[in-house]
Amino acid sequence: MSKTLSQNTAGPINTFLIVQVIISILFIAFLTWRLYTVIDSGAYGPDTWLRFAISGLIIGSVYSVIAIGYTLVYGILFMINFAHGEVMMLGAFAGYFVFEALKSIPVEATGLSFLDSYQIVSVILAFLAGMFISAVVGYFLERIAYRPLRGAPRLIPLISAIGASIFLQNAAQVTFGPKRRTYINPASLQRSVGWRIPVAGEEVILTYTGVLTFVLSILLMVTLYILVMRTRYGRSMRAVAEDKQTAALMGINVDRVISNTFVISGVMGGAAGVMWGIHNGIIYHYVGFIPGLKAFTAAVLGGIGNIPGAMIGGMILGVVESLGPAALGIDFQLKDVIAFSILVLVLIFRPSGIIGEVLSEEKV
Amino acid sequence: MSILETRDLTKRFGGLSAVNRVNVAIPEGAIYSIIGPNGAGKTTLFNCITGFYPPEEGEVLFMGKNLTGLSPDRITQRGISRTYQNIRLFPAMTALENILVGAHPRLRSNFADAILRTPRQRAEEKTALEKAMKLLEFVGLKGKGDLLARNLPYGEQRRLEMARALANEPKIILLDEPTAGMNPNESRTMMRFIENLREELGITILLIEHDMKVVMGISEFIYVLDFGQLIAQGSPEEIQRNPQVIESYLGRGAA
Amino acid sequence: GGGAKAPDVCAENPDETVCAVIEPGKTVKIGYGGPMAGDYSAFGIDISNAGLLAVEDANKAGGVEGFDFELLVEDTQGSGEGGASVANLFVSDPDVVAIAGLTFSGATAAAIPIFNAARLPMLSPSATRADLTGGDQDVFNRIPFTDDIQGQFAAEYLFNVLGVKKLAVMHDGDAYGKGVAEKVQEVFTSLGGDVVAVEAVTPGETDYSAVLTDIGAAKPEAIYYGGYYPEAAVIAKDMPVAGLEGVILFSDDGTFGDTFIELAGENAEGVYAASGAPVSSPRVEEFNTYFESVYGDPPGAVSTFTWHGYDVTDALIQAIKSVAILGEDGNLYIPREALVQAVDNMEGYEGLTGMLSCNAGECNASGPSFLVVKDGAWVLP
Amino acid sequence: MRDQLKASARSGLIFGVVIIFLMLFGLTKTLSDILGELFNLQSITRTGNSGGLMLLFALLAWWAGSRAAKEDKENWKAVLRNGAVSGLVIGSITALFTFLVGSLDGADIEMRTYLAQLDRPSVQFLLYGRSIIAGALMTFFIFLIFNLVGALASYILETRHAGGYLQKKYLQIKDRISGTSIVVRYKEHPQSKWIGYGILLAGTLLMPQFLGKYWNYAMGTVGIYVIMGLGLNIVVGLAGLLDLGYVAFFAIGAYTVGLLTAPAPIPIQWSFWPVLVISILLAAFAGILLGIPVLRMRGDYLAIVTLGFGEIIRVLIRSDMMSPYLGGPQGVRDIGGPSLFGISLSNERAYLYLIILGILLAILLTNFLQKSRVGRAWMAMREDETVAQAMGINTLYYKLMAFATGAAFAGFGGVLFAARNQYTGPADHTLMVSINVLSLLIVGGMGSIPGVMIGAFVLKGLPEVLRELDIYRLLVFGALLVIMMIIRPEGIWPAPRRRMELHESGLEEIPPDESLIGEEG
Amino acid sequence: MAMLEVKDIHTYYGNIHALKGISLTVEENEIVTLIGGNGAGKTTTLRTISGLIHPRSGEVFFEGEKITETPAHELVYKGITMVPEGRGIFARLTVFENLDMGAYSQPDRSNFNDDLERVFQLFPRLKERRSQVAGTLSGGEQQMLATARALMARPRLMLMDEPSMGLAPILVESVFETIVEINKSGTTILLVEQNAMVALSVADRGYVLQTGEIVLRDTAENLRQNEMVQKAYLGIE
Ligand SMILES: Nc1ncnc2c1ncn2[C@@H]1O[C@H](COP(=O)(O)OP(=O)(O)OP(=O)(O)O)[C@@H](O)[C@H]1O
Ligand SMILES: Nc1ncnc2c1ncn2[C@@H]1O[C@H](COP(=O)(O)OP(=O)(O)OP(=O)(O)O)[C@@H](O)[C@H]1O
Ligand SMILES: [Mg+2]
Ligand SMILES: [Mg+2]
Repeated sequence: MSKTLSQNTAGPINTFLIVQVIISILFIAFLTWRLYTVIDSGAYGPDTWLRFAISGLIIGSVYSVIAIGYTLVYGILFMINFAHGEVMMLGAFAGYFVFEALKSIPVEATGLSFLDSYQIVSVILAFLAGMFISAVVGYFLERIAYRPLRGAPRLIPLISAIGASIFLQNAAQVTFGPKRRTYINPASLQRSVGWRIPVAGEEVILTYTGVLTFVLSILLMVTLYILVMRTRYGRSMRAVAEDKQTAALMGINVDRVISNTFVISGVMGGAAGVMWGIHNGIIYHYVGFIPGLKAFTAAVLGGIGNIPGAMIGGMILGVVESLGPAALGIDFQLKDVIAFSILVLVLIFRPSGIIGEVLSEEKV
Repeated sequence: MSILETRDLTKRFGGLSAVNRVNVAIPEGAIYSIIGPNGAGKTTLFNCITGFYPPEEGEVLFMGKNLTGLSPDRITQRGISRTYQNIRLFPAMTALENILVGAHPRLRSNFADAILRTPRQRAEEKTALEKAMKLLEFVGLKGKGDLLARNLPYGEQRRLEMARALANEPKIILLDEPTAGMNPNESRTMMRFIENLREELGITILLIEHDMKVVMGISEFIYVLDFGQLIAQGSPEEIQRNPQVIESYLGRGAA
Repeated sequence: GGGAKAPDVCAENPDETVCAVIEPGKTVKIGYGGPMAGDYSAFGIDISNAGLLAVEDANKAGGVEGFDFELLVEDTQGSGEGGASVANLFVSDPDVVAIAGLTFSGATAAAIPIFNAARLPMLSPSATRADLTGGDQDVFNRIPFTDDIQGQFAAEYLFNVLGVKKLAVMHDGDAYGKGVAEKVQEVFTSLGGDVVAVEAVTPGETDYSAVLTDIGAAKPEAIYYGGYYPEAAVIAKDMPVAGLEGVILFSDDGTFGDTFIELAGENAEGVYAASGAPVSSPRVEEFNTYFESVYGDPPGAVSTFTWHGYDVTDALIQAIKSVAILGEDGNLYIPREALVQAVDNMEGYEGLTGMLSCNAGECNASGPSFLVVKDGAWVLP
Repeated sequence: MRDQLKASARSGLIFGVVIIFLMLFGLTKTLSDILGELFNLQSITRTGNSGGLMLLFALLAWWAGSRAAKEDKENWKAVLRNGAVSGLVIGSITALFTFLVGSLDGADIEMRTYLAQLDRPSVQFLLYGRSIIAGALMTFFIFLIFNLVGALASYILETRHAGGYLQKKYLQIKDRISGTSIVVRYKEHPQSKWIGYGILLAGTLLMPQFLGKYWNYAMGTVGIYVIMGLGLNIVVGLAGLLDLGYVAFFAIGAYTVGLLTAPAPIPIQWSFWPVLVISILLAAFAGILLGIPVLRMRGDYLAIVTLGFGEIIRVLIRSDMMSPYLGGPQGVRDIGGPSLFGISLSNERAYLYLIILGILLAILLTNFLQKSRVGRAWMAMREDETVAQAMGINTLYYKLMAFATGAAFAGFGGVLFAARNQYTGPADHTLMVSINVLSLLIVGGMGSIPGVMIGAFVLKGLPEVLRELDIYRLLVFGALLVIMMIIRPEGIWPAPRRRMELHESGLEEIPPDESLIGEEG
Repeated sequence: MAMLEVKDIHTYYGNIHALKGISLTVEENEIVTLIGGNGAGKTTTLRTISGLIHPRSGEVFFEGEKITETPAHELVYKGITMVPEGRGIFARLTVFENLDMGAYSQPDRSNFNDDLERVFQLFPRLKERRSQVAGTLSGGEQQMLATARALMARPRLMLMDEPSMGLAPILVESVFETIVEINKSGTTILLVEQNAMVALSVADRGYVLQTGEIVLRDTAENLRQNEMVQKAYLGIE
């Protein structure tokens, strides 16, 4: 059982470790010092901090949902599904088309479009379409680009995934055109409209789209967690993750489980895509790439291969990205630097991520 | 004087004391065995000696010097080699390359030598290769040097693993179940081979085994571990008669 | 005019590097390089689409001496490497006589030395980095106003006309946006204004609420954003949430265009932008209609440089016509040096984007006009 | 028989869907134009070569038909039946699609708002410029008829043993060639491989003389990626450390040469050669520096952290904070090039020679390292880190060495790259560089030097070759990457050792191998 | 009709010809053992029967039904389970979860508790450790778990690959006692063993494999007396 997850936990002390620790301590000292100066300077009022937190949590929740897509596939095949960001992008487009179509259907009774007349139904339809399309894409992705490579060395499906990612991105570009599109939301989900919370004499807006995104992500993740941890189906997934041959000997159809994993991860990706569209409003063929990369980082941060890890990793990444630069008094341009530094720092101390299982090295 | 000695060696995993205040002492040139039920801590003891696990308490002495806390590579350089319960060769390297890796601590050429192909490096490579060939022959794998380790049959992999360990020119070699998965005939061949190691190369041997024919056949002295603790030690005859050992390990049928 | 001596030059130097020789049946090629795939492909595709129309128009009108024009469109991916690669591709083709590009300053910077060595005149629709013109080369020209000019005008407008005293400056970290933004910052400060925050965003993202929140804490009266419309739209969308309700968003000509309004929706109201787009005229209207009928989107919708794309190609075609000589052997001769000079000294060319005259590489020094979004359309304030 | 029909229908379905996607991508037009030009077919509509389109569809149908015929090769009735089923399925799907598109278009719905390729002319084109019904019917019958033709043709070829005959002929010819004296002598005398190398080398050295400016430049890019590929081969292929942030060292090389030879942003203008050495050393040093925090990470954790490093470097280069020192988004211009005895070497050809020299050096080094104690230590580490340490190998030291060596190669590549373009900027140092280098390793065949070269050509040269395809360039490239992995997972020219392994075991039958690059972990 | 019938199977790993025409039968309620040296093809035979790999030629019948190409996961539902070589426990799942996986193929969950009781009776040690993570069990315990898990699928034919490997002598005894017990309760067993002596003492019949071929077939008693077997596999000279 030499999974990549296994880490040499109890190793001998050596000079390099000491160097690492020193670097880390210096880094933490630097962080603390910056944080102190920023807070001390009083540049930000409580309303600002709250805004940072809100924005971080919302984007974090989307990262989490995407990250789960990575984690599921990784957990079962030990492969980075590089094209997952594109799966998400296609889901976002599907949702977009649903909204567009519904907007063009007039409803006699109300004099408004279907989209504005039946808003809840419309949103549900958009999510269903996004999840469905992404699930289909995920399914075929596995069938075409990954299944023939089952059992090949791990880098090979990785390259195949990169190829698939390039393909899907460009396919979307040529079919949908290169321009960016605005998600036309139903009336009550207008962006920048929401509850206004008075904080320290200022009004902080908590947008409906943001709340929808956040609540929906949590709901999706909890459902999925229950599915994986509590049901027979989830157990079969975990068994396949551990050992495919033995799983087959238990009567589990390994191929089907893997296909289903891609479908589920596609569903999550599609949902994330539609959320992204509804909350952020702008989509184009490249829209999946950066969130995909971030979400994968989040999955690793939390401990790849496990669902709560992806959730926590996503949230932390979102919050660090939104709060970090301000809290440390660093340019926002450098937020990725902060995010990755935190990742390195975490991995130095917890080599399997924040709540990744600390597996012992195979018994020597 | 004993070549290898542990003093109150203790290794814990969480609440479990896998090795608990174990004292063993192996004289130079001897063949000693460790037996004990599954999960008794035998392999863990090896791991502590070879530096894979830092022990919580106690120390390991090798030729009178303290090894505790050194990293595995340093310990190997001092002259301790080992094999693994489930063979761990470098599967995609050839048999010869496996042995040459084993000789790593005995070679001196460094990075600069490699880049510049200094005469010193070339000479050293040549002698190393000759020695590796000899070892290959010694373990009966002559002519199979260019095969990938993973393509060798099981028994030959075991022997290759030993050759790799021997390339380090060790003073003592620790063997973890060298006859596991072999039938009685094959085990006997392995026994002869181990005896040869000592006769021809003068290497001290410490051995973990579940096959009583092997253990009783070649060891001069046996330690018995159970639940991390030494419960008995003595000559094969003594051990075979020890009621505690029979109770927890041998079973009545074996007596 | 200047082409009178050309046959002699070409007769003396039958070398293709001095005179392009187009055999009958072949086309006179103009090169265009821009990002055709990937993140910024909208620019390359849109600009080259406009250029293709210019070529089509020219060919309908009989080409040059019966020879057809052709626009070669190549992908630079917007990077320096791509720019150099495409430049080498073009200079390897003896039938390429001029370059309607490139798009993006980085790619252009890498391509200029190559074109300079090969004596291929360039007329860029969109490479606006100030330092591209000048240096020891004379092939590079462009029709958009430079970043410096735009920055100067914008800062003055903000301070003098809009009466802004506390300004936050943002940009997208790319050469263009950053160049303009820095100029704005410099001029605004020198005018006596107060720049309360400077931040850059990562382009391509669709959520900037955090960085805007940070800016909001500095309580600016206006935000100047240097960059392109996709990010500007995100900024406009995220400003209310970040506590920047009622703050003016002021941007550059990379933002101007209907797509910005489409993307930002009602958040676009009250946003200012500089415009190099043409003032409406019958000719422009005609072009707009035709372009939309061919490509589905109106000009300015996919990128803001559609008209520029048409103009540079057409201006080059005119320049080529002015120097090309039909030889007695039926070949078309185009003296390269004369063409470089012709583009360099272009005077009074009537384009869609206005009257263009080149001076040391700058063909449009008139500066931008500023427009504001009212009721979903760009209008003069 | 039911099974056969089902299989034919399924194959038809797949073909149909793929063809619809081709139409959606607009690739049908590009391909038809290429075909039309190739066969000099008459164009019917203004927007594309309809003759080419028919030919394209006919060819696709032929292919589909011959695939359907494979279901039962013995019986001509079955062959026809299967071909017909497949043809019917493809025909009706595609005809339905064209019909639908045509009707929507006829109903004055602007489809381009959603599907960018379906503008009016392309719809007309898909209907061969005819009415909707006629166009759809034509599509249907082309597929039906040519499916049958394809099926019959493959039946005749196979059963009349024409195929077998051809194959026999091919083998004969192959035998005859390998039987000729030169080849035999070549095989008998292994030292004669040096002659082969000599010829190859001479060819390589002569090549720049015959290539034009553009291809000299393009080959130069390929060459730079060969150097980087060889470097990454040490890190990933030999030492087994999955590094996705390789571009960081490339950037360090490029920027060092930029900053130290260009007039701005730092007013130092040293000459090229000493700066080359400094850059390489600096890159190697950076390799060690970046190596330290990630030493104990394995596998994909290492991958994502190194990827992070690459991004950090790129973000820093772009950032306002560093721009006074690094030039920010504008990059560094007027980078100095090499000169020898007062002669400037700043032209594509001279650079290509310099790059070839670099490659030779890199190959030599790789070879030396691979066959030394160091190389063995790396391999052992890759195979089983724990045991490698138990063999007396100081794995931390060797990991750092691997990072440093790989980084030095990348730094070298970066220097050549920046000096040749006389410019470098943040856009040159994106994640795609790392991905390209890694992909070229895998595509070419990990651990094999010819493989690295072929891989570099495929990854950096193929997109140049694919320029014909306009906006489909990257689309096709992505698809090719996937296809290549599926049909040749071991790479195009794998190291003999890996070829041996992957051919010994049928892929689907061996248990999943969780190691990085093909050797059990 | 024999319960399991294997007819002249040839199995390959890529180009390696691992089984060169193996034929064997197992009758209901028998214990049949395969013995042979390292690499003889014992494991491969079991893997072929259990559907993990498929033979290139030859046929396998289970209760008269042809199962040559049936994938492993479907065979479990037909009543064949395998205790794989090296135990193949799910190291990160708990003992209980492992047993639960064993019952994956059982559509009727109502039997689950009964079955659990039954295997806990057989292996009281597992009951003590039901919530321990399986990867931390000792070798002997892991072997018990693997066997117990296979029993949870209510197999009619159980394939066991070297169940005594790496076990302490005292455990070897108990493993074989268990095997006999399982067999008595109505499960047919095909057993692969290195420990030929013990294997032949519990088995009814046996086959001897050498480099992918069957060289001997006989009753266990006769094989024990066979000179060649004694020499090669029993260590008797
Ligand atoms: N890395 C580890 N983490 C937690 N527990 C461990 C670890 N390694 C060993 N153990 C536990 O320590 C005990 C001793 O294990 P060890 O492998 O030393 O046994 P052993 O005597 O070699 O047994 P066997 O004969 O089965 O090989 C066992 O209970 C085992 O589960
Ligand atoms: N995954 C594999 N890939 C390639 N060859 C294999 C594989 N598994 C087994 N073999 C080969 O097939 C042959 C039969 O192996 P098998 O494992 O069936 O032997 P065995 O009798 O079970 O031996 P052992 O007693 O060692 O378990 C051997 O030559 C072995 O090398
Ligand atoms: Mg052990
Ligand atoms: Mg076996």
